[in-house]
Amino acid sequence: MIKRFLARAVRSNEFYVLLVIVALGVVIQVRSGQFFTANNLVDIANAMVVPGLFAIGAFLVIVSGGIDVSFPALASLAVYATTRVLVDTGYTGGVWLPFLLAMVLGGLLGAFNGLFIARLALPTLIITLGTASVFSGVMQGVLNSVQIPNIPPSMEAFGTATLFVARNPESGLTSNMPVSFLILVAVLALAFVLLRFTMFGRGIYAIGGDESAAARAGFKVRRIKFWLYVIVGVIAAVAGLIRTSMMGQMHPTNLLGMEMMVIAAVVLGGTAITGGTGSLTGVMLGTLLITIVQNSMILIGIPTFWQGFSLGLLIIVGTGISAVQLARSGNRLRAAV
Amino acid sequence: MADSVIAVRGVTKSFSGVKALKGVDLEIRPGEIHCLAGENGSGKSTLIKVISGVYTPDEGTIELNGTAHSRLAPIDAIMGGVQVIYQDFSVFPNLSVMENLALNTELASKRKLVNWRRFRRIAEEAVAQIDFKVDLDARVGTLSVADRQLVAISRALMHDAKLIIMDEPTTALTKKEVDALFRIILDLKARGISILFVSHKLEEVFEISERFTILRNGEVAATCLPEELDRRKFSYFMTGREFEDGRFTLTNRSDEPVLEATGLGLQGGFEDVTFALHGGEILGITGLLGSGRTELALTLFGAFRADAGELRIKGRPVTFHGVRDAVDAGVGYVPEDRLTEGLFLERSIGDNIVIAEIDNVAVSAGVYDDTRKRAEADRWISELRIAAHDQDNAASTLSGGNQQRIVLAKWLATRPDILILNGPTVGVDIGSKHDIHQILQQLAGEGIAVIVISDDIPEVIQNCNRILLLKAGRIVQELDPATTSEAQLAALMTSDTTGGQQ
Amino acid sequence: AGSPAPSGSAPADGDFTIAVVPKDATNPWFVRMEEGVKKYAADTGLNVFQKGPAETDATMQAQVIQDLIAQGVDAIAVVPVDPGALETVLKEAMDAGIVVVTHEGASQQNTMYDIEAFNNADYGAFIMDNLAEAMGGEGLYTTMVGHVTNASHNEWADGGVAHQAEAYPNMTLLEAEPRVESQDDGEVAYQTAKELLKKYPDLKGIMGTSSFDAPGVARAIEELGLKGKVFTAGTGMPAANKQILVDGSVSALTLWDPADAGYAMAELARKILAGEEIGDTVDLKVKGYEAMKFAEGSDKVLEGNGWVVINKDNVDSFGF
Amino acid sequence: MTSNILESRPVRAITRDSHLVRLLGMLVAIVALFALVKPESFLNLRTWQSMAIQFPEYGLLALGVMLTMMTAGIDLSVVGIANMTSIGAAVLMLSLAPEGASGGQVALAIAVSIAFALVVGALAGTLNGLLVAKVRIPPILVTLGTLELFTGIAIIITAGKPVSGLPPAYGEVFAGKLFGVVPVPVIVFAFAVAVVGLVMNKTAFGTKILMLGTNATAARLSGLNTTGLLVRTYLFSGVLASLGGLVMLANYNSAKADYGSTYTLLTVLIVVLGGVNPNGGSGRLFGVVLAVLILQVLSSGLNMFPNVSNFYRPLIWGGVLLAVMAANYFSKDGPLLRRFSRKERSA
Ligand SMILES: Nc1ncnc2c1ncn2[C@@H]1O[C@H](COP(=O)(O)OP(=O)(O)OP(=O)(O)O)[C@@H](O)[C@H]1O
Ligand SMILES: Nc1ncnc2c1ncn2[C@@H]1O[C@H](COP(=O)(O)OP(=O)(O)OP(=O)(O)O)[C@@H](O)[C@H]1O
Ligand SMILES: [Mg+2]
Ligand SMILES: [Mg+2]
Repeated sequence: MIKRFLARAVRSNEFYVLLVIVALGVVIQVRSGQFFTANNLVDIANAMVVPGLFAIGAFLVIVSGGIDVSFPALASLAVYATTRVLVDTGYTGGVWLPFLLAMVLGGLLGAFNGLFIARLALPTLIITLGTASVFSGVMQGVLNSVQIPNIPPSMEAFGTATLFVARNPESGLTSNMPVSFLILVAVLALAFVLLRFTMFGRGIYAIGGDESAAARAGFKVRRIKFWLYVIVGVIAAVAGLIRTSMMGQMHPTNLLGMEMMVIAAVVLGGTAITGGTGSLTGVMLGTLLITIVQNSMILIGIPTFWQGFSLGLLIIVGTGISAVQLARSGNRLRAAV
Repeated sequence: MADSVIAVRGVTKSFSGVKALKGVDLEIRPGEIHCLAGENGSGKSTLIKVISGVYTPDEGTIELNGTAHSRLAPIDAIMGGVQVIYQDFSVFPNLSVMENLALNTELASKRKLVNWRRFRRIAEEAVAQIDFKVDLDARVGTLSVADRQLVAISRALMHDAKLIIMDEPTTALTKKEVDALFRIILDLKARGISILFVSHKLEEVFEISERFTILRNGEVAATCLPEELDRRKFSYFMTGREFEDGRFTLTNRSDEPVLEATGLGLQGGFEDVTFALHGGEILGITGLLGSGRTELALTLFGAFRADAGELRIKGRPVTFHGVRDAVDAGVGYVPEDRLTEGLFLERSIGDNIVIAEIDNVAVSAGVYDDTRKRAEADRWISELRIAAHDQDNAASTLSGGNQQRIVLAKWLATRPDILILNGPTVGVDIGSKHDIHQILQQLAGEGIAVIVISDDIPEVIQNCNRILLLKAGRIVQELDPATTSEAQLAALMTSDTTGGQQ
Repeated sequence: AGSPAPSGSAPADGDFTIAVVPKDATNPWFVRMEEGVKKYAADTGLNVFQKGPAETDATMQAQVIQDLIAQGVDAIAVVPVDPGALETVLKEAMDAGIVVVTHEGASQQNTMYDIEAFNNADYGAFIMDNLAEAMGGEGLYTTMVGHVTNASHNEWADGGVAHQAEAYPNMTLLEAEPRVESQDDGEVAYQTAKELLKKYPDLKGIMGTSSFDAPGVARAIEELGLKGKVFTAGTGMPAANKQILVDGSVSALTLWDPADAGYAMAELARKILAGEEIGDTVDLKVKGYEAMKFAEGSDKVLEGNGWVVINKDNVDSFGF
Repeated sequence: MTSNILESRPVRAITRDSHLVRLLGMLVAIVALFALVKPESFLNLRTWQSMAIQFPEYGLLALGVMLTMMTAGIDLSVVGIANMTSIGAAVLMLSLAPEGASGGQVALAIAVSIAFALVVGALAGTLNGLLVAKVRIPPILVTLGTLELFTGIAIIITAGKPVSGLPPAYGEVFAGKLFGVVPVPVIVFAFAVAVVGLVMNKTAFGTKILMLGTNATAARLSGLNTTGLLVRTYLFSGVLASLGGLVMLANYNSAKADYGSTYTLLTVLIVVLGGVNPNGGSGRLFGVVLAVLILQVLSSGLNMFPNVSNFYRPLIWGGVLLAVMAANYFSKDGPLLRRFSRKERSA
């Protein structure tokens, strides 16, 4: 039983990512004595919230056989518009309205993606490249976006709300576990339930496995794709709103350019870029790994100038290890042919 | 009570000018096994898609359980008890067997949530119907082709099917598996379920069918009972021409062997394979799926590196470090699955033909001579009588038989000494099959050494001068086709049950 | 060579087209600058407009300038993303007879004049003064720039470090990490500051340069419970930073009003076009730029004294 | 005579491809539009020269991305390669020909540096190719990683500062104008297009990479050296990227780690607008060239309207991409439908 579990683990990508994470953690610990401290772990959790949410969205799309590069632009536009409207009207009410507004906008923009993608049988990379440009163009051109220094007080309060405070007894440093971490957990749980316990979720896997087979089986492929992009839009908007709230300011371009790193995290976690397979566990591990790397350069003691180089090296080595391991344990014919 | 499950009347369907179906009539009675035959491109798949509601006919009606429809939605067809098992089975390779089995049922009952226990129950019920033993948690992508098909059949049976349509269900199956499938079909018939099935394999068609509809160029060439048909008539209805299948006679055997394998082995594939092949021979290698036949072929072709034994070509020991080495040594390989392993569907017919020898149509420094390339492609198009209007068209625009000829042309263009064909006529209609056999015999006559790997028993008996029987990775017997009957060979192939699937 | 396009054939009548090219425009900095440019257009009735690239990218900025040259504007006033990258295109502009002035581009070769609201080293020194005051003139500190590729930020930081060496002997620069990057991103500034403070418990100050730095660092200080123990200073706009100034996370920020700089650039360009002499003490008609002086040893770089300090007492008095 | 040309194979190949026809129509339409609305600025030699200086930079990078995308891969690292190699060339040039060097010395230094840049570009591309073909990491991850890696190397070498003060001869030649009219960058671009066109249409290599992109298994089983092909494709892309870097080096008379950082996604956008299928196996050089021109004309055209902020640029580019793709899709006779009809998962 245990042997079987182990044999299975060794064949899974997640296992190698976990190994890399542990190894990296040990290196950081040795170099700085600061990795396995309560407050550092909380800091990493904190830094993971937004990329983690994006990664869940990106994962859903990749499982369905697509690639979405529009979510940062989508989130920026939805949250910018939300914040702009609320600030201009002097909104002082609860945080539910900003969330609601951003989610509705995110859903609408996602529907825009979804319409194109469900309607045109074109590679989603092409479509989302187009819509990403449109979204950021609308934000920067039509809405004339600028930094918004003061956000509604309820958003600000939400951004600083703390679940608990982790204190490092040695240094006395305190790190706050943000309430928004709960949202990551909740979205993760919802995504899990969606994928595992709804026909819609199984449809996402089915479409990623074989789209025409899915249609023949009776899945409403277009409808599923449409709503998938709506959901991803909503998740992205939530991520954007959290980022804005936590920063206490709206920086319209803050999220742009994150897409590739998020997709890298998802694939690093073992999701097949060709669709159909992958697990949320892997996604979280992949995101965790990238987050740790991005936020531990100073702890490891990598000089500023070497940080980009190190990040690149890690992506290559990290993905290389799992690629080589998978090829080794994988199908022989595939490896040969 | 209607006397037909489904009746198609005067159905016409065209695709941007091409008339795929021209006034087709077809009637299927309850509990009958009906065979739909026709050459590649004659409209069989189109007709099936019309019946299952995937395509809307341009003209004509479809009568389902007594109600006439001028257009049928897929869901109407399903509700009316029509189930299709597509050629690719339409399974989800990334999902478990259990899920593959249960999804359709759950979708049909419009469930929104997944209950894994119910999934398992449905799946267990599904496999029980045909007594199919399989690990319900295995991913379908890891199953053998035959098992995948059984998944598709079990799944189809879950829907109170009145009619099950199978588009070339036996293409990827070996004899033993076909027999198993036929037992299932007969069992279904006994339960009053009608079967409409498409096949290019004559002997099977005659073995099981109770009635025939033969399509030619989108028209019904004949609807008749098996008694009214023999092979000749059948081929004639399909192709509109008559031909004689000639047995292969060895005329040009070289004195020295061109290929010698001694104790060849591959971990997990085959072991201790020893044989010699002379120029001008057609060597048949037959065995069930999983007997190591494909691994052997790929090893001879350099795609796998043998772990044991020795390979000699024209007397010289060789070690292939890859396919290129084998090609350079004069070996050609027509793979099992032409769509995924042989063809570049979206590329032009010309490119598909010249790709393996493209470096040889180069004038200098990698710059190739377009005129020569085109001439070379045209040469093979006419030599193999490939029905292509223009070599610039994509390979996907051709029917199965012509596509297979392109793969063949690709290797003939390299002027090989040894040609290995893995399932040379899988899914190819009898007209094309005949032509391909002619070509193979002619090649052998020209002195090329040919290996035909096939479990199509008449094919190996008719076209080979020697047959090696492969079981569980070992050559168990060498047979002389002249003295072996089809029935004997079939019995030998399936005799040892341990030689079955892996 | 070319001639300055159709409209430029007889520009002496004073009907000039002047284009101001900022680094980008989401940054409130350049939005504010555009206000100055618009005000200048309104004040003078000239065709003066701001046109920048969609992102802070030297190559995009060069392309905007390329296109402006092609359109034959009379003058181009640029805030270079990267002076080096613009040398070729600005030379081309000048060869085409277009008046070129720059702002924040002291190292630019191919410009007629460069306006500095102040001397970069002095400005850095001034940020350092703010930081040193907060730190009580002693302790370990480091510097943060938007990007290590950003020239001005690095000059300010260098100026600050040089000034510290001279004026604050009890302060020391963190040798292991003398310069960190915020990637012009408040979130990165925040995460980086947290990491720094974990790894170097003795760190007492972070000198910011980009307007994202100090607010991000302040967030980290606050969260780590180090308020009053660790300090930061830097550049920032009043409205955006009101809160951290008022609650004391940051004692003072420095800035110059970009609107004034935009106004001054346009005025300088007009003066050159009109053939007026540009010399020491030239008056660009806006506060802080009334008596520009050539920088030491330069006949191109004009320095004003346009920076201001914002703190919790005056933060409300700016109106932007 | 003319009918002969019209019926010649290449011309027929273009007119048969409705996507190309549509791109061509679009280019003509926007040129006509700008010429009508802003004749005085648009129909001006200077405008066209200005465009001819700008697009070769990203046009060269897009050519490499195109090649890799034809093999069902992608190259996100082109900007990193361009900057790394141009910095390498600049540093080398400065050390070989310090200020005051003789003319001959300068010429030699320039030649050696260019060769060096091309070699480094080739090596960088080879690294990408090996990681894709040998280690079998998905190309999108490989090149994202090496983008960081190469940019990182550029930062390490320069400490993030620009490398400038190159011998003026370099800029005079490579950012100059042939006969005072035709900018040299566009000549470099035309040269690269010619080479790529020749390789794609006239060599076995071109056919092979399209075949590889169509069906990698079939390619392997047809005796193609797929590893070698992939490595050579990424190598080719690396060389083109370094050529782009050399053009940037001339245009800005300096090199820096973060030049052109917005080009990464722009090149991908161009290549897919040009009709290359991200799943590999199809696409035409001519389409990509048209896409480069369309984007350049649009952006230069927009810069002629002071009131239209450049922030509309992405909006318009994205809109163009979506519009062209939708138009292709809905014209059912278009071959694009079939071109993209392969399942996405076959990527
Ligand atoms: N979607 C389509 N678009 C255009 N033409 C089509 C389409 N489907 C079928 N055809 C054409 O219709 C004709 C009949 O095709 P069909 O697939 O029904 O043949 P088939 O008898 O199933 O052949 P095979 O034995 O190869 O499976 C062919 O000439 C084919 O080219
Ligand atoms: N979308 C399509 N457009 C044009 N022709 C098509 C299309 N789909 C199928 N066809 C044509 O339909 C014919 C038969 O198609 P089908 O896929 O059923 O046959 P096949 O798989 O090639 O042969 P077989 O089924 O015998 O192995 C072929 O000529 C094929 O090119
Ligand atoms: Mg068919
Ligand atoms: Mg078929």
